Amino acid sequence: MTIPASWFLTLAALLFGIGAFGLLTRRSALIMFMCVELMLNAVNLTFVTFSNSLHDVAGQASVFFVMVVAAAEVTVGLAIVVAVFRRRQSNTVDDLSELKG
Amino acid sequence: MRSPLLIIVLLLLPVIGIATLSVRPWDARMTTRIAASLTVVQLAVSLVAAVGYHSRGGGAFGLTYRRVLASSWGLSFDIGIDGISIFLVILTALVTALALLGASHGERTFVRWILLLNVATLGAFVTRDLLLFFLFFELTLIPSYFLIANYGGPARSAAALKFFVYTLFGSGFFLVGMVYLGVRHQHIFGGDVTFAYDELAKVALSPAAATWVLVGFLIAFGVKSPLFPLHSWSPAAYAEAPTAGSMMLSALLAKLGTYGLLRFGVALLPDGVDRVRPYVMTLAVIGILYGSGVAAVSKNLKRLVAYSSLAQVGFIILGMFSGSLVATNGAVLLMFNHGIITAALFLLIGGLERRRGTSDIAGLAGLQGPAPVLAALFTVVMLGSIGLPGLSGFVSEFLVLLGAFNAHPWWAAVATTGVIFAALYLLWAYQRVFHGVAEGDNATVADATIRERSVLAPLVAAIVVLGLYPALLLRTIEPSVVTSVTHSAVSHGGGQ
Amino acid sequence: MTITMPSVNYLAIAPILVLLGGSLALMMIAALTKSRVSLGVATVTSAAVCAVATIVSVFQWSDVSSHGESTTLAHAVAYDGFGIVATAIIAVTTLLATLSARDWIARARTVGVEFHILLLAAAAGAMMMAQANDLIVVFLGLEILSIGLYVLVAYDRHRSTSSEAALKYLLLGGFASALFIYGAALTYGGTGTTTLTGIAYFMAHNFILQPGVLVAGVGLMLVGFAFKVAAVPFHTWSPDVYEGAPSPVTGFMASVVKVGAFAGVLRILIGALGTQATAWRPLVAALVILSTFLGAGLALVQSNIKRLLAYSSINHAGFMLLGLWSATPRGVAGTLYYVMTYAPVVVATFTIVSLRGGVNEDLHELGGYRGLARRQPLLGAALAVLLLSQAGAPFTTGFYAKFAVLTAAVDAGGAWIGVAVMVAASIAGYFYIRLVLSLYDTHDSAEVVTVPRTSAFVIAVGVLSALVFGVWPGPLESLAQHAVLLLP
Amino acid sequence: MTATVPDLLVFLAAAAMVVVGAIGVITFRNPVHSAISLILTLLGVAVAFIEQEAHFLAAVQVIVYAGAIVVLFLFVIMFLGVDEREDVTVEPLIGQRPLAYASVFVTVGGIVAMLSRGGWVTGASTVTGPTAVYNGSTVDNVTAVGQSVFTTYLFAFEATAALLIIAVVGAVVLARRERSVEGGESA
Amino acid sequence: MSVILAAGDPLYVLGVDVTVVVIAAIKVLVAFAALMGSVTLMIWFERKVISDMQSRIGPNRWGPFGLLQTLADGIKLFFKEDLIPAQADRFTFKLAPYLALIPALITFTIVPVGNSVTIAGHTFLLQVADTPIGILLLLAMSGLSVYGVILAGWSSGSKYPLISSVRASAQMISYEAALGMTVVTVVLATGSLSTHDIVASQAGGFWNWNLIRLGVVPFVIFLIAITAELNRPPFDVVEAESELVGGFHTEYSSLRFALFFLAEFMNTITMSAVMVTLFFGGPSGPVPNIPHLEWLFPILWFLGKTVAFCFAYVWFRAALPRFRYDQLMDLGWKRLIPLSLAWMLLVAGFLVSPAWGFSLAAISLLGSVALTRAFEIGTTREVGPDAVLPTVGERPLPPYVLRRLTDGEDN
Repeated sequence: MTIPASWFLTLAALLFGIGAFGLLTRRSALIMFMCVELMLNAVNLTFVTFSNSLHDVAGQASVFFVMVVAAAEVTVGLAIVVAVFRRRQSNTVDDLSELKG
Repeated sequence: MRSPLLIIVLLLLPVIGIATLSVRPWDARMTTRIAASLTVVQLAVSLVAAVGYHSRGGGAFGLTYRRVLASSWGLSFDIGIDGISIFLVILTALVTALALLGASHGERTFVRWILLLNVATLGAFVTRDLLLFFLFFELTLIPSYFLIANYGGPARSAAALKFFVYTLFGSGFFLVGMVYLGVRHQHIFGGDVTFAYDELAKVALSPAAATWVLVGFLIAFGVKSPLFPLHSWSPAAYAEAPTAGSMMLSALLAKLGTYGLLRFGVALLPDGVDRVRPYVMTLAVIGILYGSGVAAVSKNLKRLVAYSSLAQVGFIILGMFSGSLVATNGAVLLMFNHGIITAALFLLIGGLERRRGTSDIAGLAGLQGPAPVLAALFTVVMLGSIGLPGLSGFVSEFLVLLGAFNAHPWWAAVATTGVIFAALYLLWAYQRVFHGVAEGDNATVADATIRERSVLAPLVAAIVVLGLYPALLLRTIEPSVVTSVTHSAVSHGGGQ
Repeated sequence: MTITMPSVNYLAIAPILVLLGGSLALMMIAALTKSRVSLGVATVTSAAVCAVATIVSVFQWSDVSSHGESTTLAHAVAYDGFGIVATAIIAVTTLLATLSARDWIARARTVGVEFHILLLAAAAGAMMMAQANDLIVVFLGLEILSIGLYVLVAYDRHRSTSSEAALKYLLLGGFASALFIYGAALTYGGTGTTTLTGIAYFMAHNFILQPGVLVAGVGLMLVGFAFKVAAVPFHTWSPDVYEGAPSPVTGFMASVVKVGAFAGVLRILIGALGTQATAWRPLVAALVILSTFLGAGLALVQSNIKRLLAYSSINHAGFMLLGLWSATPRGVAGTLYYVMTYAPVVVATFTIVSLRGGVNEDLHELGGYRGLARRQPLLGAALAVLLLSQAGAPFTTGFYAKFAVLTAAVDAGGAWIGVAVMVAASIAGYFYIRLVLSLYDTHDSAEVVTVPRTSAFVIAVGVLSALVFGVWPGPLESLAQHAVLLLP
Repeated sequence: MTATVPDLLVFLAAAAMVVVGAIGVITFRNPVHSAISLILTLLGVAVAFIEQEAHFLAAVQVIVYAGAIVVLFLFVIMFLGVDEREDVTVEPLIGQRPLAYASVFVTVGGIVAMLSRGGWVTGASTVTGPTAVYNGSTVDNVTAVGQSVFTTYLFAFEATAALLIIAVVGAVVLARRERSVEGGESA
Repeated sequence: MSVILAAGDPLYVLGVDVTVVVIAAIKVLVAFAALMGSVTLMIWFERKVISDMQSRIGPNRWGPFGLLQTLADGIKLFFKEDLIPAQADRFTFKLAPYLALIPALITFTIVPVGNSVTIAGHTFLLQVADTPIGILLLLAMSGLSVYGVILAGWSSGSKYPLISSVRASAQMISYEAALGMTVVTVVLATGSLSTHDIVASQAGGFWNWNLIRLGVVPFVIFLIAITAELNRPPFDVVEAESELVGGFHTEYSSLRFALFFLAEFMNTITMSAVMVTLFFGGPSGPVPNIPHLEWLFPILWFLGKTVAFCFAYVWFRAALPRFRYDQLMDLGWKRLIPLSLAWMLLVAGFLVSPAWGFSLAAISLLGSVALTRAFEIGTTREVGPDAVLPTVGERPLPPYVLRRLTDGEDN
């Protein structure tokens, strides 16, 4: 491989950080979900990079499971957003006024 | 009778009482009767056990029984009595019985709390397993908290809270120190971790570690006793608690602290004692002076007794930490004596409070006129507390001071002023309350009832008898004190 | 091209299969019967399923005792005493939660067999975590558990706080999962395998000069777990979610999540990465101190019992982490004992909270508990015992739990941390005892709470477990002691 | 293997897609724009996968993420009509944003530093099974991943079944429209 | 990196030099040009065939048989005013047509048009790229192709296009699963994802075609699903003129509209080609022994088959009424997905052994019975009378309270 693994790992860490930052600062539930997806993608990239540099297929198999989890999480998450939204016309977390935390 | 069964019976009696009272709501009279009769039986059994133990002689534990409950934690049901604990057992039974007879209004839950406190205290006195001791030690907290918080005076909540937080806070240190000891034992000797007293006595800690553990113990037991800077919960708690609660607290729970300090601190950690001795003795002396001083200016009889207790406990701890055998004997004796005297004092003050609705000194005057017998009883008890020769207080305080003086004259000299203070403030208080002209409600105060007289009689008798013939206890106490001190000396030497 | 399928020891995964099978069976019944599945049928089925799983774990125990530990399914599943005990705890707790939920469902009229389907499946997820021998399996178990819980939290559709709590839980849960799996990825990079025993083998046979990747991985996994068990400073979601979720679900959450998560984290950090303990212990120590103190401290100022219990649960998480911190077999046993005794108690507590809180979960003010014991002595006494057990009162299991982890910590050279947590415990003790005292307050404001029989059973189990094993701690102690973690 | 320059270009392209897309996700005010941005990132990651010989995953990445997940996002956004703009200039909580900056910076920096200190990859090669060799014979990536999933990760694979079922049941429970009567047999 | 393009193509085996790059570039260009050209033809073809079927003449003014009509229309669209609605989200509005077009172009790269040929000493496949993930690219691109529609509809800032978007996304997700599973049956039979291998495995006569080998069912499912993905009639609820006034492209005009149009017809051609590849042996067919022209016949076979499918699509449009939206969903979820799943199991089972095959068949049968019953029950529950209970606040009263209220007495 001509591209060093470190580049990809740094890219993944950066992606993870951007996702985490978005999750912490944005208030729209949907965008927060998307940030979770960004983070999971960073994880996938990390797994694949390690898999490639270790010449070991386990990392790629792991990515497969992460993807399944991401899909399941999104399914349930969006269903909850829909459930919340049906009761109240907003999707920003701050507007969830009944729970003060 | 030297069977450990006796001790188990001792522990079971109050449990039976609690169970019986829970069966159905008896009326107040019946409730008191059931509970009191059980504790009287308990007293009798404890006397039998004492005789059985004494007849065997020697200072080691008797009537022992051991059964492992949880091996990996080193928890075992390990009981036994020796010359130090047996009198505290008797004291527990006696004070509980008198509290129930003399100061109980027969409310069901109240009596159950008293009985629970009894079994917890008793359990702590008879166990030889530190973990089990801790369990009982902690268990006392719950009933005493509820006794204060639910049945006490107007400021009971704050007092109960202060009491609870202080004690709980302190006991954590004991637990950690104890666990450290047990773990060290395991590291040295292998096998399961153990908290058996005899086993832990073999552990030789480094002086620094021993000091830290002892400091932990001092915090826990110092709170309970109370030792000077950790005492601030006690006046409020003693003053706010109902009479029975005050009796149990000052006569029994305080002894739990000093007993723990003697048995697990002084005996197990001689290296630590050597290091902390000057500080602890200083604190004890400060406690004596401070307690006496504040007692002198107290406007309330209960607070006065509370502060005088602080001073008395100062003597006990001074004796234990002086490193002198004589003083230690005196300290053990003082534990018993103080228990009896302070219980009697609280009983009397409770009687006054019941009659007059207050225990403020300002509101009481000239009671000697309408209530001569009460005054007489008060006089005897008070004199015992002051340490009048011929009464029990004298012997023990004298032994403590004597022993301490030989070893550490300066501290003893200062502490002696505490005795003088005690005479001052108690006599002054007596003068204000009983002398003078009785006016208003004070003039119509009823004299001691038959019940009060019969309840106080054994206490007064004990004060007199032990003053005249202290050897009755001392010859049992001494071998055990010697055993535990030599015991520690051996381990001390063995560890080097 | 031949593929060798891994051998399967069905007994090893039997409880998981039983729970998933039960979940599936309920689904089938719901789909294929004309009338709606009655609450009774659903409750009895899922309770029976949990009971069967518990019984199966007894057989597993004797099997492992006689044949020793092993792994199955290509080293994905560990078959050891630790896993079996954790599995059994989960099964029993789920059984209690099912019964506890029965009355809530009946009262709240949120009928639907889906509740039980999700509950069983989530419990199966927790079991997977408990038995996992692979980072990916831990992750999947965690997700099955979490996703089931997200839905269960939102289950009360008549109350908007329920779904809002679920949303909050989901977002932070997703964050936690991402952190965990990122940590797992880095650990994979550091060791070249995702199998826990493989990692342990790698660690044992290689001296790693620069453990940077591993340290980062372990740290991230730990943070992910800290989120899941709501350890401070990753706890912010928990009071809101505890408050918003239906009370029986909160009970399930407070118990089963902790069992599963702690089983997983013990396996990973001690079983696989025990040799790296020096790297992760400082972090755990920080979590322990912060959780115990802030949990206890913030609980003091709560006026809502569910929030109070949430902070109390944070405090307990700190204690459980103490066993992890010690990084010794004794610590493992201590944490296991802790979750074992905490689980039934907390489920029973939330059962009472559920009964008291009313259908709309709007009666959770602490003031509403004043005088409860005066009016209903049995219920009040039960709650008092449950709270005292959580406070760590002597002669309740709560005390031994704290004692066990404390001993482990002191044994591992942590007398200082022991002192610290005991101070926190005394703060915690204060808010428990204050609540207990208010139960016995003469001020009589408590309304009469009707206690249906199933709830009464759950409460009784919780109380008796705390008291009986408080006086006679031997059996559970030896169980925890003999539940050995699989090591390569 | 091919020359370095194309690989470099591909990497740069992938990195640009990933980073620009990710920044877009967290800065766009409109959720739909964020979603489009997300697609860009996902495709970038897919390119990075291809660059690292993970062809199967690259395809799955596009199919699952871009093909299903983002479509689901868009569906919900449009279904609920929540595409109004969110005011990102208002701070959610006082100090939350600087805190987020700080914590994320520290975390990412820490991870990168750790990775570089740790020599990036320290694990042993081929513990589980090589990427392109299985049972001694050379197979392609798809086969290798497939075999790994059905052997090493068989249990995990079966567990995903439970995961997906629970997700579907959960989604149905939550999204099911409330009807005024829901069975009366509970009492 | 190169592997993704080169898996089965002998072109890259000997390394990459200038010639190879040139050949690859020429392949791309030829494919692009051919596709563009055929789209214009396809549009003409569709209009002409439909007019014939409806007994009309159809376009006939420009060029022979009106062949240049499409070109004329294109020029017209090119010069029309480019309108962007005021409510539109401008960026997305402009982006959407390209998102529609690009996947259509990329999908064609995996279609083998003919067998390999040798030019200038280089043997190469008549296929733009034979990737190892081959057929997965089809799924990926069909997944991406929906974005054009969704985003176009949403960004128009108008109601009908928005409904169209929602429909498109739901429809896409619904049919993707069935599509995927039929593709898996093909992959199971072949043992490879590469389209080249898929075609190669079908060589040697029409009885080897996947159509026959796998039973006709996968093909039918694939045809239905792909038609739905293409939004072609009878599944064109997304752009139904009579309901949604054209759906997502209502607000589009000029060149952007032309791009959508282009994409749709290009997709039709590509999917016809894919279907030929997957089920009809691709370019395989009898090759007469004519020197130097062997390479031509496979191409002709391929073209012939593809045109047949193109005709079929046109025929559908002319002959079949549009599905209702709920029918479309029902068909996708309740029929196609279970059926494709069952068939996939069956194929997998028979590939292992007949015993497995029959037992899986039995299981599938049982499953289908159960499913039928579940659907039945679900339907009856849906239509059951919605009794209205009195409520306290938001919560219905518990039944026992209700019973008391209605019975009027307290037992």
